[in-house]
Amino acid sequence: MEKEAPLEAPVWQRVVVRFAGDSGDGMQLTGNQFSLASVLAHRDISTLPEFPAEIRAPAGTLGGVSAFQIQVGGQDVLTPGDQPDVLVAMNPASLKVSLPELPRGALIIVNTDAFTPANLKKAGYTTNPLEDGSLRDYQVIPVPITRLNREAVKDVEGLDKKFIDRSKNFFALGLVYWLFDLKPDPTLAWIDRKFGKRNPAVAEANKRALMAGYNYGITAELFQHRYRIPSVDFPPGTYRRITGNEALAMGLVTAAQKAGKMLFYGAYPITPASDILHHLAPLRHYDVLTFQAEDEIAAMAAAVGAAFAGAFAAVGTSGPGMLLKAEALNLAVMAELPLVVIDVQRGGPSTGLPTKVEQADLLMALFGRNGESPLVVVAPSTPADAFDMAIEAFRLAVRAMTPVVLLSDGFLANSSEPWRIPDPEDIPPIPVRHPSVRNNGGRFLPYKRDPETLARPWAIPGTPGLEHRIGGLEKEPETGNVSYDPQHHQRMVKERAEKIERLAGVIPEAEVFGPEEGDLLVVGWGSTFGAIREAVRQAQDQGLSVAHMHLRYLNPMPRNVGQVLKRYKHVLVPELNMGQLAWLLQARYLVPVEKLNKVQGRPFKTVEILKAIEQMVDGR
Amino acid sequence: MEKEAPLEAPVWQRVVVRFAGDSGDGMQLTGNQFSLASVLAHRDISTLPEFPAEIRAPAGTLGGVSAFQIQVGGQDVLTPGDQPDVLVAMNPASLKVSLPELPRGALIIVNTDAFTPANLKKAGYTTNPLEDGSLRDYQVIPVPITRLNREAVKDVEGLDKKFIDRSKNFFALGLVYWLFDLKPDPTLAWIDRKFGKRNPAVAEANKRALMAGYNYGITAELFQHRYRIPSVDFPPGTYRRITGNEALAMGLVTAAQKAGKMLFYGAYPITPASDILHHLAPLRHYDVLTFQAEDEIAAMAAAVGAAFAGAFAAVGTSGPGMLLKAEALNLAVMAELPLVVIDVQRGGPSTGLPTKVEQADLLMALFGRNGESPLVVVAPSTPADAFDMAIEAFRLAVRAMTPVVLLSDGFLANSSEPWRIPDPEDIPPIPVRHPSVRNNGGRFLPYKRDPETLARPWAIPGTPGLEHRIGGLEKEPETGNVSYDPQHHQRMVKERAEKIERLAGVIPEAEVFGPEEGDLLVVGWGSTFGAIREAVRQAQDQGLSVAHMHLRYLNPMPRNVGQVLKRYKHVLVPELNMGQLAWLLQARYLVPVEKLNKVQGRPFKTVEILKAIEQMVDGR
Amino acid sequence: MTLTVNPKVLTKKDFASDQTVRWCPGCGDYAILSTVQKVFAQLGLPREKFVVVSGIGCSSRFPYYMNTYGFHTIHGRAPAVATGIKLANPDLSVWVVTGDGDALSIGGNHLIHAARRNADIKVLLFNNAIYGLTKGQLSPTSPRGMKTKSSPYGSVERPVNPIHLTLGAGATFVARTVDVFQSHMAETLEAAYRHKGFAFVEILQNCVIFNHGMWFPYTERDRRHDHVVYLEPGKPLRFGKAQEKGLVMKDGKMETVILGEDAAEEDLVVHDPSSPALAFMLGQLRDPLPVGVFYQVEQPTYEEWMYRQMEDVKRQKGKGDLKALYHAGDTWVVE
Amino acid sequence: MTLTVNPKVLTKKDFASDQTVRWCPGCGDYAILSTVQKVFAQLGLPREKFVVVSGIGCSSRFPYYMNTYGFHTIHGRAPAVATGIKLANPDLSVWVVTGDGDALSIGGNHLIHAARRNADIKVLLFNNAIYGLTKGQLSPTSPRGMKTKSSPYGSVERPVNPIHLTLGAGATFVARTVDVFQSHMAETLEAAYRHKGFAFVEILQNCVIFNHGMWFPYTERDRRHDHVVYLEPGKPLRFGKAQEKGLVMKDGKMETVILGEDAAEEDLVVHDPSSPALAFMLGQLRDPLPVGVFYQVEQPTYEEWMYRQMEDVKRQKGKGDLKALYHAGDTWVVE
Ligand SMILES: Cc1ncc(C[n+]2csc(CCOP(=O)(O)OP(=O)(O)O)c2C)c(N)n1
Ligand SMILES: Cc1ncc(C[n+]2csc(CCOP(=O)(O)OP(=O)(O)O)c2C)c(N)n1
Ligand code: SF4
Ligand code: SF4
Ligand SMILES: [Mg+2]
Ligand SMILES: [Mg+2]
Repeated sequence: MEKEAPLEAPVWQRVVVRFAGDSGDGMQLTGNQFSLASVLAHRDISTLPEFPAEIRAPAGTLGGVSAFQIQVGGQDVLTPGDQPDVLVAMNPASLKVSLPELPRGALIIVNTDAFTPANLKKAGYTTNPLEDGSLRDYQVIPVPITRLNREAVKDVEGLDKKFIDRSKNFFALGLVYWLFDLKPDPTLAWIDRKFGKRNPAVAEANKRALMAGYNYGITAELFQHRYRIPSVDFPPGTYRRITGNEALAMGLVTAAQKAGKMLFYGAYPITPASDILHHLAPLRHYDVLTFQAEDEIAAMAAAVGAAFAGAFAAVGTSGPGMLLKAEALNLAVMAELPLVVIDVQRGGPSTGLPTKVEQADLLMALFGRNGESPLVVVAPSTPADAFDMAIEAFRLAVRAMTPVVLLSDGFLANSSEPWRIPDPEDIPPIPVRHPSVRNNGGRFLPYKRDPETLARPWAIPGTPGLEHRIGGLEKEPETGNVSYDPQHHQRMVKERAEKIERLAGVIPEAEVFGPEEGDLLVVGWGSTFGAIREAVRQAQDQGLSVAHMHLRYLNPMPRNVGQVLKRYKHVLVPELNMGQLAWLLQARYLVPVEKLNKVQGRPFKTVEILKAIEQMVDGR
Repeated sequence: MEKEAPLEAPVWQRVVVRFAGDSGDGMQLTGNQFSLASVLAHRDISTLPEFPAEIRAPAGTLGGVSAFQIQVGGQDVLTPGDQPDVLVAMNPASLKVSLPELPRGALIIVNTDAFTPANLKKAGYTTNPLEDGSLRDYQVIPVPITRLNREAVKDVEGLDKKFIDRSKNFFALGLVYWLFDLKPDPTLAWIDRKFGKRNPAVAEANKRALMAGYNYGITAELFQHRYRIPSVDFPPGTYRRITGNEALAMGLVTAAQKAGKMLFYGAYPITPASDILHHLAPLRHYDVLTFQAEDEIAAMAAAVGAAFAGAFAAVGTSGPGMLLKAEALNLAVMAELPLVVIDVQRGGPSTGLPTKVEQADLLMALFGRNGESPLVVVAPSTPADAFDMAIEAFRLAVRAMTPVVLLSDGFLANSSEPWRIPDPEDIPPIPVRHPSVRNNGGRFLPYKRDPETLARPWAIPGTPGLEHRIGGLEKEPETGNVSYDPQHHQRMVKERAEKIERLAGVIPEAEVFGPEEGDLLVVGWGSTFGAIREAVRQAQDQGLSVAHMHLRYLNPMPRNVGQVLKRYKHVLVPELNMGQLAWLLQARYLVPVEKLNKVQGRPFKTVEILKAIEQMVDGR
Repeated sequence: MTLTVNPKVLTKKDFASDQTVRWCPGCGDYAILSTVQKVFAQLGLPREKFVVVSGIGCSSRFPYYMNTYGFHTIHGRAPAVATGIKLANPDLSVWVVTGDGDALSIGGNHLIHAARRNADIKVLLFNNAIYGLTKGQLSPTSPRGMKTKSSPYGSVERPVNPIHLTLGAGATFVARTVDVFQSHMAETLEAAYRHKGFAFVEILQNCVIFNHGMWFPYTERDRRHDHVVYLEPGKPLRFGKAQEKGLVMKDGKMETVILGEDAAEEDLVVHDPSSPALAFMLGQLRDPLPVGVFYQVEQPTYEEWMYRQMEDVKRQKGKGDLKALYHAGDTWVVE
Repeated sequence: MTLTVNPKVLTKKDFASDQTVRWCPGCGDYAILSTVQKVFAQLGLPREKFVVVSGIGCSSRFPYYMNTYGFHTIHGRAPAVATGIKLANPDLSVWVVTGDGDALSIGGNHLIHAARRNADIKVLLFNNAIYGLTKGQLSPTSPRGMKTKSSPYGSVERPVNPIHLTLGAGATFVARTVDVFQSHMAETLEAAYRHKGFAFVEILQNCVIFNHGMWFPYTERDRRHDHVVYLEPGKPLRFGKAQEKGLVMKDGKMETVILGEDAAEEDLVVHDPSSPALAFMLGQLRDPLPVGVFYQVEQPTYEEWMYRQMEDVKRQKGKGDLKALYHAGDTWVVE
């Protein structure tokens, strides 16, 4: 008989849960299942996986900890949460790594069986934290998970010994399902789909483990209350979870299809961008041609070639790869060919922190090429937004015949949120024109610009009569013939810049969240959206006069940015770098801005931004 | 008997001469000899060679014109001059190309023999400009140079026929020597040195041609006056002419010797930087090891290796090469190794205008690398200054254990000025310390910073007991061990930035030329120095309240820049780009600046800057 | 205006663009340009199907002079750009024109990877053993000891052997010809065109300005016969004015013999372009210098495999549908 | 504190750094690390003379585990960094550790140029035919058809042959060994060390996570003998459990024979590491797979030439003097 939690159990608008264990403990899978169960129960979520550094560290050590944090909520959830309310710690190392993040009073479910002297030592504990009183500020729920799980699966027929303990994450998951009043059914179904055929014994063990954990929750009376989270009123539609990298891959494919084009994706693997390639490579039947090049230079150069030949060409990489792509990207600027370059930013400089988030490639995207080399720079703000911005990137690229750099980052890439699946029919086509006749009487002029957009015609090889030559040298206007004439250079430099600037006429104005004018405007870009929006919302709830403007277009900037900036007494720019957007705004609009910078390989916490807001509005 | 020019002949403080002809006409040689004769006669000069585009165009065409412009003066000559007062045009094409540059009344010496129908056609003339009245605003001195020269050399014994016309540039030079009252002797001596042994007939022909031209000046009474230019009071010393590329090469060698080091110079040829390699390659006996790498990536990577191994390592390239070097340069930022990277800027973007000047790589030098990647950026302002800045670059590199980018350009590279040769003894040594004992008791800590400079120790392979490992991943402070710790990253990012900023404490304050405060401050950097200084001087002569601050240090900036900027009502920033320093100043100091931009592959003319000054000071 | 082009009536002239050719008078590049224009006219393909891609260098100005589609890209990257073009549109006939610096120095990696992938692109390497455009520095094919602007005391580098390098990289067609051997070049280019897959053709080229006479031992009319051997499949390796000399194999090495004196016709090595080891051995020879097709083997091309896979997947899974893509995995419905 | 080190007493342990080794349990890299440490200890060189340089990849973490000087550089560029180190200080023993992606994909150009220049650096390529560090994509040595994260329907690429590539590039020492062939690896590494000049050693390595078993046909104890042939200079090519098989040359190709049945010992090919053509032919063989030194030839090293030239010029011109440098050319005096 199920014992209900006490009636007075509070309703939580949001709860942050963190699953942490060794790399081998299946924490990513556990987190993903929990996310799925939550969204299927109509809760909003935002998730953040944390992998160990690239190479597998020895089991049980701090370096080997794998974690998955998720915020579940009954209203707009914008971040994976600052601090876990609930921690599931499968071993001492994961407890040690996670503890500094926990607020006092947090609930900690520990697998006591893993707190052996050997494991404690590997984690660098000299005494057992479960016994030495160091956890007295938390609600510790000790559960002998390994033992209970072994018990649960011991009778599964044909189960290979080595799989017995592998199901213990399902036990933990079951327990947490009970705690959050979530149905285990989707996970049971998933287990069947995943293992049912290939290995029925493993499927059975996992299912038993899950239910054993769930039932343990019912019977053991370990918790003072269950977490009741109201469900969200999502707009009607079909939903799925989506990560930034998935969204980019789908956005690119969509853009190509919306133009009736092949998608050419050139890539050289690099963390955290490789998954875009992994998502695209299976899509051969979508006319997706993925080209794994010998290096980033070749990936970029091949994309330039593919664009010249008429394909929708894109490349994806991270910081070090961007440097290698710069020269061929600059060629695309000069040749005025449309393509999309994705930079999934990670910690730098140099190899830096390959798996961690940072936003320090903004100025590089804008200025990291020799000569005056203007191009479009956009940055999605959430995983779902990445889908839209990938399409938008191609739309702008084709409109102005220009490369577009899309700045994602290591956080966006891997974090996920619910995505209301659009009807592909509702996505407007991307108009592409390839001329088939000469544009100047008897001659074809490859650099004769469209008077409105200043784009040159995209005439593609294979078209009879439009044979022409392009290249990286400066050109005579219209004919495109090589020219060293001073006036030609000046004019072409201006036109290349002007054509980008004119896009400001077709991109949306920047939206302001909050009062139209007031004490403080917080300006952000990229993946910090959630943390900033949340902080601004909380500040507004406190009655502070604070607004938020998030820039999805960095070049050109929306036409209203300058005016908006001037309507507030102060401007705060939080960034995961040393102040790059801040530089841009000061240089462009001569408006003094306050910077809030973090370079720790981690996203902002809401509270960090909130504090800065409070200081700026209250504090002076 | 020599006929003297009329006594009333005015004294010219400065005259601009331009020699122009076909690529095959030896105009560079002619210009160089004229420069030499001028400086030996104690005049100040500034020169600008203009080569045709890289590939030899057909003889006689506009594309094949080669020119050499020089300003000669009896006081500080800062630029090769806005407009030629005297043009020597060896063929129709060179006349056509040069004419737009000439002021009314300019003196044009033309080789009438070259104005054949065929040559006129190649130059695109439909009528002969010598006859159609189109030159009526100039003083045209028609000289049948080819014929006169043939006459002069016809009796030279053993002269191969094909060499007969090759001496006609010496005829023209002799004529101009007379016109400027310069002694032909240095050139006679040079001819002997150059051809005397190898080909005495050619030597003889050239000498006869030179003297025939000179004597023709005496006898033909072609000119209304000779140009009398007073000699300059140069400070005592021994002088030579020096180009920017020569100065950089000598500066690098000097720096290495001043540290008792080998100079390792890694390069991949590229215009306009290749000459640095050509100047260094013969210096094997100066312990100069030039490594022509397979590409710029390897040149840079090898330099990083050489620096690790303890050499003074430098590389030189131009824009496209900088992009390829960026990744290994970023490694040097992370590994904190000292080295010097020279970027001889040229027109961009992409391949752009390979032989032309531009200043559009400034923001790339600062921001063109992934992550927060601070390094030192300096820019010499004149050819001679390039010598000092090359040494300074190494001094700063070693002091802070950092890469330094030195921004030269295509104008600096090839233009020349007199250089007072320093006594090498007077150049202070560059102190280098390689530790030989462990810096932390029993352990060596490769990232333990010097408390004053924040530099890490430069311990080099081969030193017993200091074995250590470095790399491009983020590090734990002090130990340098790989670390993904958020706090370590934040701290290291800050320390890398701080160590560069601290150099502001040891570099000189920016000098201000002109009033300490006033209406207008003109701020420049790099090779525009001469044109700006000259324009400011002229404006000051008009009584305008204008000062000039020229930045040789772009990062960190001299500590007084912010204050200086605020002491003037207006700030004008002339640049050969679309406004990169302007952008920096606005971003850094929030001071509004007016931009004067030129992207034509050419240096500023003094008058262009002067006009802008007048408009800003008078005009409002 | 109609733009129909009848490939049958094309002539060399049709392939000349309106741009003035800007190489130095006497440069070997002229002869190559002329032959390429002639050969293209004879291939039976309309002009718009040709794309000529180059890097940077004197040689790389080539596309500007061809009245086809052309792309003068950046230094060393032409094979990668060409790969992108060919993958995006396998219908095009894609030619790369490159120099010894462009292809073998900065572009070495792209060359070897294009070779191993076997995309159907044709690479013409104009080898003048010098950097022409940048005015005379050492190139990877400059011989040791050569004095250049960047090696005033003589090169201290071992040069690269382009035939060996491309063989080592797995090229399926490797050949050599010479700027002044007009008809041989024409045959070789046509063979390259007919080869299905990556084709590499080294063309020895004279740079009159910075490396004049580099190949004279092989090109001067009076010496040529004694120092050049023409490779013809199935034929014994004979050379000399009267074909009086030949090559035999001795202790795993090639040796020159006089026919009738040192050896008989049967003793001569017979050229077999399908043997990589023979090709490698021939690649070592400098005197006589072999010209012609060293190696040729038929293999599926990269784009063939790629498109075949795309078709296979379409056949198996059906043409991709965006709706299905979006809905893959777990979804939930809110009503 | 005194820092004298006595090279005679060095042991494997002396070459182990204090860092925890972070490869996956079972990774082939462990065995290689252990052998390298052992071999280094035996070479008679003090620790401070070793520099281990790497690029990026699982394999490229190697320097962190070696208690020598070490530089974990950037992806693909280790041979170039190593060249700079060697040129700046020819006294050092410079080793490059690299992976199949690092050396053959992004770093291909540096590898072939280091090979041709013949700088005295030793390149150890850990070939696991996969990108380990980035979690399992196609590498240039992955066989056609191989399914990886980036080739879910099977690779459509022709793989590169590292032996052929380095031979084609002109390497003076080309060898292969296997992670689990401990003593063979030790011998091979020592031979590489003793070779004066560039030495390339391919080491087949098992990646337990992303490409487990790639080399099992050659490494499993029961199959090994039949599928691996050890190359020994001057020795006939024999293999098999009882050395009962051998290799003969037939129509320019290698063929396996059973000794006593198909052929006699005298018919077998005798290994001659000085023959490039033989090395090239052996490079083609996949079954049996040759291990050992394919090719070795002595040539002056790049740094030797370079320093010799520096000395020559010094001898001719005298040691450079700054004053003379500044005063070269035309000068004038102002008093
Ligand atoms: C990234 C980059 N580096 C260097 C250059 C300068 N550059 C142009 S062409 C060239 C070499 C030309 O030699 P080669 O390829 O042999 O062609 P050739 O001129 O001899 O035909 C170099 C070094 C460049 N354009 N881009
Ligand atoms: C410029 C750049 N591009 C891409 C990467 C990502 N990356 C790191 S290692 C690697 C390949 C590793 O494969 P391999 O060289 O075979 O080494 P392994 O991990 O298998 O030992 C890649 C693509 C990078 N670090 N830098
Ligand atoms: S420099 Fe040499 S290769 Fe270049 S165009 Fe002139 S002759 Fe030809
Ligand atoms: S991923 Fe493969 S290569 Fe890398 S450490 Fe693990 S087993 Fe070794
Ligand atoms: Mg060349
Ligand atoms: Mg690998």
